[in-house]
Amino acid sequence: MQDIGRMGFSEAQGDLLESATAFCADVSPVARVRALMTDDLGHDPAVWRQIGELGWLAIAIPEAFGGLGLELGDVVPVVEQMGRRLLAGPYVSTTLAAQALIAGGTDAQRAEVLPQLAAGTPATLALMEGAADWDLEAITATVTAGAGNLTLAGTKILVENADAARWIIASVLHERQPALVLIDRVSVAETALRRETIIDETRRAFSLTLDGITVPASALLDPARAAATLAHLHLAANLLACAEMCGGTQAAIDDTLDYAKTRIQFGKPIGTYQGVKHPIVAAYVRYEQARSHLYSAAHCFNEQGTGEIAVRMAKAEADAAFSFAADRAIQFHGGFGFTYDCDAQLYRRRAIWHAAQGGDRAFHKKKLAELLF
Amino acid sequence: MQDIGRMGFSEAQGDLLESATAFCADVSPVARVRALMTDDLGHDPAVWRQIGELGWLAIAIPEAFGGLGLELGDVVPVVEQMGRRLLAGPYVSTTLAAQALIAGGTDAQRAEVLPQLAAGTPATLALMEGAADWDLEAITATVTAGAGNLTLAGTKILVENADAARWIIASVLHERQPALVLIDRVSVAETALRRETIIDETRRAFSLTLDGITVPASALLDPARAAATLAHLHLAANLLACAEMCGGTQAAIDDTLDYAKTRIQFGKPIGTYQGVKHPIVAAYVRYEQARSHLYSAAHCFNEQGTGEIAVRMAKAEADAAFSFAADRAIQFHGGFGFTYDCDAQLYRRRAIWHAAQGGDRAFHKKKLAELLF
Amino acid sequence: MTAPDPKDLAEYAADADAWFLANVNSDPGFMLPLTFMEVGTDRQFDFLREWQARVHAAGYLGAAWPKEYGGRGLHPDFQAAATAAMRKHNGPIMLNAIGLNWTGPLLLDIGTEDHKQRYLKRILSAEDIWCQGFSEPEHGSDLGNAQTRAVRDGEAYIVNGSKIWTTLGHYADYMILLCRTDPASTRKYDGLSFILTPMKIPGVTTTPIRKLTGEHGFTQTFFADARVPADGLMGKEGEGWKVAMRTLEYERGARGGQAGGYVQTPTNAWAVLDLARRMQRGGKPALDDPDIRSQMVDFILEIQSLELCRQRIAVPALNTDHPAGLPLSSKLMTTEFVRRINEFAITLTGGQGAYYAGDPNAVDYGFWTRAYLNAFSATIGGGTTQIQHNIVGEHVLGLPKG
Amino acid sequence: MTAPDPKDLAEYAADADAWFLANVNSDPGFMLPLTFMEVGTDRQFDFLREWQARVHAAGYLGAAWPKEYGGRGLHPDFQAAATAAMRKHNGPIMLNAIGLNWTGPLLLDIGTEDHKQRYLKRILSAEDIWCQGFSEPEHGSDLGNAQTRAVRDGEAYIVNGSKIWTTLGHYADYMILLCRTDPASTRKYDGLSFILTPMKIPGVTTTPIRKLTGEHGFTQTFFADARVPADGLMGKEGEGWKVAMRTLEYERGARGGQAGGYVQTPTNAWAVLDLARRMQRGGKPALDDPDIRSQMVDFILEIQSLELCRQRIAVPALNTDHPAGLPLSSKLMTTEFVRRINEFAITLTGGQGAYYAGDPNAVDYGFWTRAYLNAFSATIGGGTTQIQHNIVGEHVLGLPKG
Repeated sequence: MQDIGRMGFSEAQGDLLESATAFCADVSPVARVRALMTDDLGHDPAVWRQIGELGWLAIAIPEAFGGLGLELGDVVPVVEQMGRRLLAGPYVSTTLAAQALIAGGTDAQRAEVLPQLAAGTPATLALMEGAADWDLEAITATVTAGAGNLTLAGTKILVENADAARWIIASVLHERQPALVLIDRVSVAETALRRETIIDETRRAFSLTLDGITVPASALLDPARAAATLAHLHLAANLLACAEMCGGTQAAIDDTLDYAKTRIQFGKPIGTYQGVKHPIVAAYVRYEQARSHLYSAAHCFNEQGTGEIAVRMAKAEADAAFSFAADRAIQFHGGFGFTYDCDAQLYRRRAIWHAAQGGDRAFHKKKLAELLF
Repeated sequence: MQDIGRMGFSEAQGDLLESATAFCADVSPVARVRALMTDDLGHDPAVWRQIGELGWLAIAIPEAFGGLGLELGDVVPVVEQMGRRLLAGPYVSTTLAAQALIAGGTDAQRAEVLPQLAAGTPATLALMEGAADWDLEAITATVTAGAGNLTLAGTKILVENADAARWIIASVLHERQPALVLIDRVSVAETALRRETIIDETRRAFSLTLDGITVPASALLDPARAAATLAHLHLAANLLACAEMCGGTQAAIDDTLDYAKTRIQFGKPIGTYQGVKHPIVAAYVRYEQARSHLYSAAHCFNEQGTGEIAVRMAKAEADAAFSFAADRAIQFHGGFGFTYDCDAQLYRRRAIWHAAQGGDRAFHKKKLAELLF
Repeated sequence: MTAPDPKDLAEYAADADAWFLANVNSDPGFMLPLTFMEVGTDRQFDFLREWQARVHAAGYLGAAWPKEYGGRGLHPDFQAAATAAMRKHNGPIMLNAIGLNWTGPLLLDIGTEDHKQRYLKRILSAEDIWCQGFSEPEHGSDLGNAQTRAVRDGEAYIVNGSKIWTTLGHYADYMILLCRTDPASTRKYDGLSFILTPMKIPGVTTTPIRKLTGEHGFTQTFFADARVPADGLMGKEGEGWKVAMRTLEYERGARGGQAGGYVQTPTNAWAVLDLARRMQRGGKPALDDPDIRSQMVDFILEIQSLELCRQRIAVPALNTDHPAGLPLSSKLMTTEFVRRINEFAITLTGGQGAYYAGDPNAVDYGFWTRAYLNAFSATIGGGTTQIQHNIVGEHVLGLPKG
Repeated sequence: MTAPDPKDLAEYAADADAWFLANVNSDPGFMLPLTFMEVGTDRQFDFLREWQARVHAAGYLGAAWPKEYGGRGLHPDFQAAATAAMRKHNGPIMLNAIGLNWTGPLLLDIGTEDHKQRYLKRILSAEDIWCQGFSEPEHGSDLGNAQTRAVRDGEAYIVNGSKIWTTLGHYADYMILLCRTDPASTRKYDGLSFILTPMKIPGVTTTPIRKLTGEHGFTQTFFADARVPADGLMGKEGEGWKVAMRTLEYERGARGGQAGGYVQTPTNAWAVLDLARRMQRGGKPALDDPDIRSQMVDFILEIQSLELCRQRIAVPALNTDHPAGLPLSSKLMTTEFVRRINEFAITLTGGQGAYYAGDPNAVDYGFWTRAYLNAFSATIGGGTTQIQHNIVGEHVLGLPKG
């Protein structure tokens, strides 16, 4: 029987979970979340600075580059608590950009950029195109060598935090092979970015037109490791998405519980009725299961084979758990649940966003069938 | 958009539904059903005679052969009520044997046998083998021509009422092509039959060893129509199975309702609790939907294309509805539901039987995908 | 009423078919609401009001209502034929839902001659838009607990309080109002009355409610010493609960008298099938994916279940054990189906599900996500799915009340 | 208790691994029960009793119980290592479930020295088989409503009444009995007492109950003026409810002290996967069918969920919000999973699902159908799934009681 993952929890995870739980609750109450939804930038620069000062951007970056030298799995409790509080900002996109450089950057790129990211310079990835295929090798954008320069062409979509980012790492075809290129945001004209209307209003995503952007030849990440890096980013992004989703699931259930305990109908709190109580329990049980998968995936992430299985399992479970909990959160808030003012919609929209990013339950189940059977 | 069936209800169906409702309730109370479960024959010959006298075996047989000349869809209300009362006996197998002759018999066979069946002579089909494949053309048994005779070889399984039947119509390979052969039960030695242990204890099924049985050359049904006849029998058997299943579903729900209204726990009838009430409602709604599909299938049965879609839809729905209702019937009868004495198990076992006969929901859904998409 | 002459009926049906074929415009250049609860813009409202007026003028709405009140005095089978033609040609919804399906039948049954003269024709022509005032902010599902107060003062009631989820509240001319006339009554249902209430009078104001989709569509209605003519009282004072329950029976189709047409576009599983053919998975139509195929069959099976159950209501012999079973469970079946199939449709859009209405990259202008989110208005409004389970369990299956 | 020396622990674990490898016989030539609730024949009973005795004698059961009562006095991690080895080598279940998981921990916590001396060692060795007498025919889920009467008479209680669902009732030497000592008490829970009751005494009789599978396995137990020694009273008279609730906490793992091992074979989704490979659909392995593949992944995901949740109980930092959440929901999760996966396994057998245990054509001797039907003993017994939802909703999530 195959090893499909197991529970594990490090001391670092424990410490980070404790501090992130307190910090995120403190800086990201839901009123603040809602205020930022209509803010242009979409996140609070002061909070972002604090996060940098806490060293959380350095967690999974090697010590040689100014990081703490811990694992990506150690980032999970931090992201989980951010997801729980719907904390907006480029934390995940910056962490993933660092992963791209760690896995596939040149020595020069790592030496220049990783210390910046560890210290809190925002960055992001630009990996998707056209029909938003979950296969990261489905690339049509290109990079072409010119006189000492590289010229980019094509359009990337759903680039998170592209306005706030100092660095953008985009996937392109280089000599017909998938490649990654490090773009200094300075070389991107404002007109190249179009803010997209996305389902999750707590985020910012952009279409990025590459046409006409030129970068130095040194901007290309190591071509030999491009495919492996894309595969790594797919799993890393899904792992962190699971963390956000589990946090969001918990919050959706907690909100529903609060309402069910206080909203009176027919003379009793609605949570008294089994028609409400039992489905909340079902949502809770699914949540606990998804969270167990999350920490298994975090623990096994670096294990060849097992890591991929554990991450895909976690994403499949997180999708089911979050979608169900948030759907029921709307329903059990009754008329209030149907309003924009009720937070249930925030969670439901997030669940839709995460299912659309990096693959939904059905997608990962198919991959799992290939891995398991 | 394709025609996928519609509701329709004939006067004959109305009359038969009314009389079958009363008759089956009268002759097949559950105590009688349980007594017959341990009876060797497994059904009551007196009741069988009454059914013959009521003319119910003649319903779908052409007037030229002693029948009433109605449609197979008109048999549906009768079988539905039999299913509701778990009425045992060879009614369905005899009706299907008649369908085999109507669709694929020679003139001589029809003239000889159909009037007998219309009058109440029991008959059955022997179509399955080995791994009980739902593809009726998966045949290995053979018929070989000898000196004026045909010699049979192979083993058929799950032959219902083989002991009670006067005629058995078996599928065999004839010159490597699927064929059907009419076997006079007199030519079958007692040792050729082995009573099988099946999940539904209200039925009787047998393995039939064909080796050594010889029949006259005239026993072969029209070879040119064999494939079409098998296809017809597949749909006809599924239509009547749906009728039995809908009746059984209704009974499973009614039993559960009776119990839920009277069984007191924590000071109230258990049906008061939404944890019990709501799933019973879910079972009821599925039942009503399955019944609507049943009568659509009965109405459209003879329509080319639409009939097949409607029957497969009805079977898929009946399987889901019956399995769910009977599963919940066990659960909601609590400790009593776990006993042999509780009737819930009778329905659950029947649902398993019907899913295993002629294809379950998943099987018919696959066929529907081919027909619809 | 005598059965209709089959020849007359066939002729009428053929005329209706031709009329809808010629007159339906299901793409006026902006998104049409699928249900009367989703009317969010003036453009939508004006279009639908005009459409209803034309259908009525052509004789295909209220055909079975008496001639003297704007109908055609025909057998209900005629209206059924007209509705079938409307459905066949995918006509937009009838806007004036509360008037057509709640107020109208009620007035025909128990209204005074004056009520009928004054209101019925203008309901059919959509000259008067009606809304419903049952739910209150604190008692969404518990209608019997309404606290909006009406105090008799001569020929009027002085109304104070607030109603919520008023569909078309901003546009409505009249409301059917459930309010409390006797707060001292010991049994909560006994103190209620049912009053036809003008909306465009002093003391009645509406505030838009922003839906979870980000759009508007409902209002909250406030009454501050509004003087409502007492001749709007339906039934006797204190009988409001009985009258309200009667209107719910019209709405559910458990009692006849509705004007016909439909106020919600039947959700079209075939449109989702079309989406499954258009969307891609790994370079192939999503419908080629076996999982999606399997789920798609489930939804086709279910929509056919709903359609067949609807048809079966008309066959009494197949409704003997629970005569009210199908009508009373249809809201439950339909609303949950709509929620689930739209949720499935979002998953069909794959990675593009990240976009929302307004983005050029959103599939079908973001229709599916909005349809899913809007579906909650029906699984929550008019008695939540949970309440519907109680209704079916108790009123159809005879299970004891909690 | 101090943490164990890792070297000692590793050595013990290696020994246990070797011992189970050498001693497990999971196919004695007849079907072994998957749970202690399915012991239906003397052959099964004798085999399992002997197996438990051997495991105990080898030092791999009750290792953490005190030496003076038949244990080894080791840290609980040692027993956990032994149980893991038992699991790894697919050892048969421990038979004496009630003794090991309910009576034993209770006696260790609140029993007298005499109780401990008399009972504990014989529980581990399976010399004394224990059963549980909580449920009554009229009050299955409502344990607090027990009506079996115990009247004090000198040094004994005279017991009258009946208990149902007595697992191993026919074989048991002792019962933990919940009975009513004060019928006059106004609060129903206050009149109950908890008594260790010998089964092989005059006035105690058992009748087998036939299960829905057609087999036996439970009994109903009748008390007719049975004289039960009063020194079996646990806690004070009238405190029976509290004591009973405590035993349920041991059973759920919400409180430590169990002897170790397992009394239910963990349902093996991998065995169902193997079935999916063996069964055919259209001449190919059923597992090649995309629908079946998809469902199989669902079940593998779910069994892994159960396993990970079991492991996570040991990580306090991941159980801060609802410390009792995972232990209290594990019965719910597990029992429903077992029911559903066995139901799925039946569908895998396709047309052969028509056969039942005893027919040569039945797949795996009819194992899957029996396993499905037997699964209801766990979704119903020990608090139905519906009651479990209430327990989690109220005790974990703090939702109000009905």
